[in-house]
Amino acid sequence: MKLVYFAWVRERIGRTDEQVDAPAGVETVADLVRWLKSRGEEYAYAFENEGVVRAAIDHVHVKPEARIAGAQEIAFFPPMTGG
Amino acid sequence: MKLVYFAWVRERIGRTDEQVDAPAGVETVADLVRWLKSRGEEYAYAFENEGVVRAAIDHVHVKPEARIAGAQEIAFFPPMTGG
Amino acid sequence: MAATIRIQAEPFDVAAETADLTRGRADIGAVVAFTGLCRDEGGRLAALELEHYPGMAEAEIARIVAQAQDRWPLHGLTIIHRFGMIRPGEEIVLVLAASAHRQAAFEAASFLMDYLKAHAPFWKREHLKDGTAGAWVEAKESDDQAMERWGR
Amino acid sequence: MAATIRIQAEPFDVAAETADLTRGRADIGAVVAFTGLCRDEGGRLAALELEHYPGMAEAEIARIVAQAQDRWPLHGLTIIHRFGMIRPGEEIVLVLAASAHRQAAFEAASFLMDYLKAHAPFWKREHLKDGTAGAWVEAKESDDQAMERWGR
Repeated sequence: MKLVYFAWVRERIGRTDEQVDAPAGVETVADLVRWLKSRGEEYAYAFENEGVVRAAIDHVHVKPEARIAGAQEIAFFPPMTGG
Repeated sequence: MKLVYFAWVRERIGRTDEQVDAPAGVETVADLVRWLKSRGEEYAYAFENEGVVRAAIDHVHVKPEARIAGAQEIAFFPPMTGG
Repeated sequence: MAATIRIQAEPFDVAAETADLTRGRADIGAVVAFTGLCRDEGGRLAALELEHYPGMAEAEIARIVAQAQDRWPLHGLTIIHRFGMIRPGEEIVLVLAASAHRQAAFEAASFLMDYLKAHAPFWKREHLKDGTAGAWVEAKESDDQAMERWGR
Repeated sequence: MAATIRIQAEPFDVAAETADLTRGRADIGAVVAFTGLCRDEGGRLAALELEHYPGMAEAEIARIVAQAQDRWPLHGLTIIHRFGMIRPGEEIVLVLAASAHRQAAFEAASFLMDYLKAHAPFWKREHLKDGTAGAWVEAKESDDQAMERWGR
């Protein structure tokens, strides 16, 4: 699946997007975050404060417990500050 | 003092304004309405429903119990429908 | 705070009024513009005729504006109310409220409209498509209630 | 109901958008226009940079618009949100709500702004007068609270 990052999440990870194959057992957004944090410092930094970074699956806001099976694109970003 | 009338109050009374000298004992807006109603059918018609017609003394909304001493201009009109 | 109040027969230009309100300022984060328009009431109406009480209309709106300034941190207000014959689709009233933040601008504009409806000395009469002068528009109880929700 | 949603770098023209929304209609009695502007924060800011999530921004705003249509009897809605570098005094966002009556137009516009602030995928970064890129603007708890007052 494709992961995309925005704002300071993008800056901390150091890329705008990437293609990943999550290992077996990574079933929810929370699992995916836990696995990403294990991949390197930049991910650990981006997700350092539990519950701050928001997620969307295929353009729809989701909670950490949302299942990722079938997702085409999962996005991570800070709380929105538009308007 | 000068009396001025607007909208259907003006139409019922048949004039836009008039100069009156209220007799002794006419001290409040309610007294003035009572006295006007005694002056003719057109006034009785304009003020037929107690409490519907609004009043202003010198451009300020007032209640029926407001005293009229010193007033330059007293206005009578229906509930406002601007905006 | 800049406040503009005008009672006029002529149409107004919302864009020009907004530009006047915000020109040269970088502390305004929110502008709410309310425009009230003449409806044709399902095709029945040819026009609304607006009568007003000259002198008192300006004075009453100035008092309402002073109340809004007391209640919200505003950077500017513009109120324009037309009188005379107004055709369906034409503007009747404009309220512009400018503030640093959106909530003050929304609340002040809504407050001003509720007070204008219930307190400003204007009266509407319908003119019908068949050429006759129709009835005076009756005040709505809901307008008094809308005003009362602002308290005091 | 006509709904226009645009995400663009270019400035917008409130008067032209309002004319598009109301043209040829005589059943609209109220138009509320909210314009959000870039402030200079006491002279500190040279610009705000707005990043967004293309695709999701349009989809999320469409979902918010659908909610507003469910809740209020609206005749038209326009939402335009800019991205890129925006200087103090320039417009960031426009919400236009048209209805027969003022309350629906005011409430829908206020609801749409609260939801845009808290749900639409846009992020602001400050660029300072001294030429440095400043911090990302932090989300305000008051914006979440503003959204929650609409319930469900």
